[in-house]
Amino acid sequence: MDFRRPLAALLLSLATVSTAWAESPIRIGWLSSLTGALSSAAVAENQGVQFAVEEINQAGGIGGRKIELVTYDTQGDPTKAVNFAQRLAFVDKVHFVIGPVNSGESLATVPIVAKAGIPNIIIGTIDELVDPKRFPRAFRAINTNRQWITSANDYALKTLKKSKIAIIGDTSGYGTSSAKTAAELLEKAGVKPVFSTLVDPNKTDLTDELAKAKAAGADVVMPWSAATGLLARLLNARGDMGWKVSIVGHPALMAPAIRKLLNKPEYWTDAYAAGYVSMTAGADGKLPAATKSLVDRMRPKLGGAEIDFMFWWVALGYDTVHIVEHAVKKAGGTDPAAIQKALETTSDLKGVYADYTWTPQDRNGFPDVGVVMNLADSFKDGTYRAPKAP
Amino acid sequence: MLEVRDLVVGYGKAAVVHGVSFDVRAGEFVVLLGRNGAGKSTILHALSGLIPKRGGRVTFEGADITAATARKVVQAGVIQVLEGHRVFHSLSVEDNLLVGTYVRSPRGDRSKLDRIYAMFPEMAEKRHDAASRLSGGQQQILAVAQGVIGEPKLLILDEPSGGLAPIVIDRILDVAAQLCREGMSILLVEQIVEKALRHADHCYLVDTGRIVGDGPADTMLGSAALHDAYLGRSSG
Amino acid sequence: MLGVLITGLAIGALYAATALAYNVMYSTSKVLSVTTGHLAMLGGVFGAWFVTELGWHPVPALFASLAVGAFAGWLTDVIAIRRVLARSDEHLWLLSTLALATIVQQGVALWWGTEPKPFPRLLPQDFTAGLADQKYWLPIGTTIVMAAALELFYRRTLYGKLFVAMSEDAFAARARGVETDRLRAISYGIAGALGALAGFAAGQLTFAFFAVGLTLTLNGFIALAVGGLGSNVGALVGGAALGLLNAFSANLIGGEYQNTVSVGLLMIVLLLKPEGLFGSRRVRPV
Amino acid sequence: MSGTSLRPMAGSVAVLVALATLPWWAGDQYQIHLAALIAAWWILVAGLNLVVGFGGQLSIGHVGLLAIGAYAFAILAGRHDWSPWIALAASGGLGGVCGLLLGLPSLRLPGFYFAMATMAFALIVAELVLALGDLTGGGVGLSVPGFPEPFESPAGHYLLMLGIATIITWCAWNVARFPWGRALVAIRDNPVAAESVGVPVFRMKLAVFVASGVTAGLAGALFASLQSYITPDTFVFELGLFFFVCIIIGGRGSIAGPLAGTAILTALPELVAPLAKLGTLFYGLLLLAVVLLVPEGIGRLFQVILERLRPRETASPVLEPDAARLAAAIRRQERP
Amino acid sequence: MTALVADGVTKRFGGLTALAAVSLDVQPGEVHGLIGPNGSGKTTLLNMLCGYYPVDEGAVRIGEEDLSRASVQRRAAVGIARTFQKPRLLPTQTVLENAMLGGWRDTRTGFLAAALSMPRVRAEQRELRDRAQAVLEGLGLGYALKRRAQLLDHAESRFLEIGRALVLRPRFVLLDEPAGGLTGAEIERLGIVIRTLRDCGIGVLLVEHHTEFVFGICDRVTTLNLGRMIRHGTPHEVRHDPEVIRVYLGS
Repeated sequence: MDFRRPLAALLLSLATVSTAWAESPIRIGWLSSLTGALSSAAVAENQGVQFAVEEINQAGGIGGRKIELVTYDTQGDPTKAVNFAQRLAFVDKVHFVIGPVNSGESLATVPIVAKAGIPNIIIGTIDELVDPKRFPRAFRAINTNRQWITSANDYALKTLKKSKIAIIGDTSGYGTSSAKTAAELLEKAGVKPVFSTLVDPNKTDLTDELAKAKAAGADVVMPWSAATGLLARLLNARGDMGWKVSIVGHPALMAPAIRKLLNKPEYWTDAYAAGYVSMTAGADGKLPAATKSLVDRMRPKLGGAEIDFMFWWVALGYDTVHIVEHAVKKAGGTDPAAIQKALETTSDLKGVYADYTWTPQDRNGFPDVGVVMNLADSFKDGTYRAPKAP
Repeated sequence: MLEVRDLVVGYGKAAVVHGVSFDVRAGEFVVLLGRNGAGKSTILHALSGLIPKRGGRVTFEGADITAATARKVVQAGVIQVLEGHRVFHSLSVEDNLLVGTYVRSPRGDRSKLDRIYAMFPEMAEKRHDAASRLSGGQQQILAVAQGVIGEPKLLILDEPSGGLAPIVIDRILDVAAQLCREGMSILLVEQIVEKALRHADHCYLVDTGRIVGDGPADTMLGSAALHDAYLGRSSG
Repeated sequence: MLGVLITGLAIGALYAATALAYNVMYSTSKVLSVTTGHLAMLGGVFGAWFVTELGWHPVPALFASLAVGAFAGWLTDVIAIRRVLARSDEHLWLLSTLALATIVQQGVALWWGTEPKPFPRLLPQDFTAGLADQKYWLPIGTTIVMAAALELFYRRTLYGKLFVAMSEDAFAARARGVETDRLRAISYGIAGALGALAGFAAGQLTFAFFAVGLTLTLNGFIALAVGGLGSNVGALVGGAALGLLNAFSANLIGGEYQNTVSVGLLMIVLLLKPEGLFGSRRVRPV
Repeated sequence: MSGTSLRPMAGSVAVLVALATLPWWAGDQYQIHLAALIAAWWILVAGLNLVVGFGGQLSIGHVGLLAIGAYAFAILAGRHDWSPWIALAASGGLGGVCGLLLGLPSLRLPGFYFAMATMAFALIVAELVLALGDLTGGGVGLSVPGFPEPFESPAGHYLLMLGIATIITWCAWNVARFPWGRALVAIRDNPVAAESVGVPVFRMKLAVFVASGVTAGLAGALFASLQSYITPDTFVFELGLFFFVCIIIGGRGSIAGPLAGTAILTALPELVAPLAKLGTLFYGLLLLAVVLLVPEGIGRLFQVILERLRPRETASPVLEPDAARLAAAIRRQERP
Repeated sequence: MTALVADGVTKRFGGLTALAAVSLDVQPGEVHGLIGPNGSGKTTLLNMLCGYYPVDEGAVRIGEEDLSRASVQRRAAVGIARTFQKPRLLPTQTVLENAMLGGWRDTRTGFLAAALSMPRVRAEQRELRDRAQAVLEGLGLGYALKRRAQLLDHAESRFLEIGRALVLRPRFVLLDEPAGGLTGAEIERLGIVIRTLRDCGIGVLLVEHHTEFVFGICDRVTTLNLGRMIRHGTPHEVRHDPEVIRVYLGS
């Protein structure tokens, strides 16, 4: 990161104290964990954010006002994220905050941004991040964790028609809470998991856990973990055991990084992960038009070759900036109250990643129909295919 | 052969040895006498390169070894047997001896063992026992043997009698005298005066870090200087 | 249950190997280095780098990894031990090795990344071998061979005896013409190579992952303290005990209490037998 | 001493006044937030400093005690609606109890063993926070209430923390300057000599360790309310290392050194972005440099330089005991 | 009067008997010398008197009070102070602070009282400071009160250690080779100090190699060899004892 940027921002904010004129830029704070653990999604999202900002600025900005992006690398550390959130709110005096990327960081920063009255585009999946009463200006652009889990549960129960479910979570914060939610939602649907366990994300071997699941009579295994290493070990253990059982779960199951960790490529078959309609090629192998268009426009930026990471993070990042653009245009400025009003009456805003709808009662903008199941091993050029109907 | 000139040694701020000079000639048996705390061991450690010197000059066979490392001193042929029967307890007798050969051959030299076993038959009997199982006297003999196997030209014995029975002391001093007759120079530091003087050619008296007297060994016993150095000046 | 036993022994072997590396360094310096686990981490990461990214054959990759480990061990001595031992303040070596361990771990994180990366298959074997898979037997076998080789080294070679001599009485060793500084550097190199070998052998189990180091520093230490500081048999027994305890506790009460259970074992042993199962009691110096 | 301590006293008062008026001259709330964060870390480090800097016990796991305090406060004040003041006191108390439970077995262990035991403790706390999800919110974490008016605003919150930090600093300074501090230094530098004059080594180590548990608990509670939301990701092992590094770099056996160390090491990565990127690597490099070059810490380095600048004492006069005065001194102190 | 008594104490290290049934008593107001060649068990005996080694057989008493099982701290509390062969000081602390450490057993204040700087803590601190200062001035160290201990020379360190022992208000002081490394003039001054202690009614046990010094200053002398007591008596008796001469000079 360029160390002059915060300095410049500081000088700028000093120069512009209490002299906000119409042509002043729209400042967006972007809290991103570009380094440290769990940085891969953030790096991709950053590509989308930067690209959208460039496009808009080249086209003359929003109503003549350029966008100025203030990016901070939180390194996935909640303490740092809080510091940067304070800084965005009080030093940089931004009009919008996007992020942070990880739920753990977001939980810590959202109340701070809310207290400062700044509109916040949320890109974490944990339920607690949005609350129209406590954080009236926090609007979520990504799906919720619940939407992923519901979709995966539906797929296991209704499409695969299996009901003996084994849930495996990891002992990280995300893993424990997701495994719990998954079990709750299944029980609500009238199915009690036959086996449920939590595993250390760095545990070297999952044969034992799978053997127990098998002994319990499971016919589908649902891992809820974002740790690719753990998911790869799960797939390897299944393959090495020679157990024919479907695996249905978290999107990380189809992360391209897993391919390298697998003992054999075919271990990736019969695994399904929650993905997105917008990022799923149809039967004809074609992507939705908006997605296709963004891929084509961005490909030169991304090196020109095939995309080797999940493109939806780029699309999400790209959309967040356009949500800001939409809000400013609709509100006719950057007054926070007007922005809130504009966003909570937004319905069916077309994006690349999804179409968004917020209401005064609901800050979750992502539609349920936006999530679909993908074939885990169908990764190609940043996107996926849907499984064939059985 | 060994010339020590104005040797100064100290710990921290204080000097413990204040400008000591003495000689050991080839084939000579020299004894340094003086009560404990007089600075004898410090002199020996310094000239062996085990602790730093603060001043003075040490030459051996004409070569300056003042700044030499402990290894260089040993390689030059000056080998010291430390006081307090310091052998390596968990190693066997034979392994202790092999460690003694390291300075001459980095892989150990078994061919030298026979000569040592002939010289110290009690070690041959116990060759495979751990050194910790030897008695104090046997450990001291092993320590001497470990020094001898390194083929010194000058063997330094630092108080080999410490805490041992008279018979062992006799044994060690006899060995030292024999080695001396075979051409090795011996520098002995002792508290047990009479026995030491019986074997030695020349004697130096050390007190509070200085040489306070010297002379041929046979003239020293019974001298007032010697008695004073050990039991103080008779004042009453 | 057999599966739990073997997976427990496999990870226990890695702990035991780390404990052996601790012992080798301790013998010549009386220092327990925080970097010990990181030596094994380097073996895993560099092994994966040589084979997967540089495309080398596993055999030269193994030797190159050993060289990296030996170099890292030697560097530990030069940077963190030599100057600090000369000052004879026992606090300092803990600080200096802790600092070096942090640097190594964060350096690898920046260069290699914080995600686990795959470790290549070393022997041609199908993945369906189940419990006969090489990922279990390589670390177990390597550790046993390592311990046996160390014993032979100590018993049969003069250098091994010099290590023992130095660990007992470094001053007397110097009086015998032993260059204790050089010997210590050699022992750190050997420990580094041993650690790297263990990390390499267990690579398929752990993946090439930067955070393995700190875990091994702790768990290797627990194995060492349980088995008894300075004892190689103790290291093996302690490592196996800890690995099995981990595996069975994960099996019976779940994975949430791994560290709690390990440390519980450590505390019980230290309370009942402070010198460890095979250690010798230290006499208090005045 | 009482005459010469006026100047440092005046200096301390000046610094305190400057800090207390920070909300009125600080550029923005972010600086106040940063200052509050430094205060929270210092409250912990002030107690830990007695253990590490004075007592010489190398604890690298105080982040575990910090987490216990933070969660205790979040649970009691947030979920059970206790008064934040009582919850704050309870957090400190719980930190002390946990310090006792950790110290009882581990303070008898030799150096490396003790360091590993504290590290393991930090890992166990992290593990339990996740495992006991019903209590701690698991990975999702807990939201933490603030303090009532007038401490609700950022400035008020900062002033509250400054006040507590000042009291803790005063207490630590007292411990350091009275016989307790000397006995602790004796335990660090020469335990055998300490025993020989009757210092109860283990009991004293335990007492300061418990005290450091209390400050860690207080710091945890204050930090949690400053963050307003806590998750397990906050209390990583590297944070424990950070506290430790603050003390070593600041200098063992001093109060001002570690205080400066805490302030600089907290603020520096915020102000110089490239350092933030290097993060823990930077702390590692700094620690290594200090240990190898100035093992007594940077604070000590300044002290030595000051001593150099002062006119050198002339050669010692002859050491000449005075029998009459000595006898008088001995007789004077005889017991009745 | 109550004496410090070692009554038939025996100490074994592994198979080695370091001390075999040695008895000795130090009376208040007496300087008692303990001499013997290296390895004869002098320091071992001293360590047993002040509690660093437990006794295997026999007993250590002051008057009727049995201290055989008492901790080092307990023995300091009943008035046994000692110095070490190699001075053990706190290098970064001042001379005055080092001496004040000796007064630890008189501090009655707990951690909390100290942390809150209660008035009685400050009173104690003042009293202790005055006491330590008086002792140091008596020893001739008054010029170095604020010097850090690591800057002292050898003789100053030795005297400071004695000062620390005196601030403890001891009934008995055990000196472990106090003359080691001192020059002749310094040894004479040490003699002045030791005589002053005796005159003030303190019992002094003097472990020393410097026999001239020992015979010159002690009231009684005990000689050890190989862990056994070989002679006990006045300096005159001991220095002319044939057994002692044999041990030192050979038969």
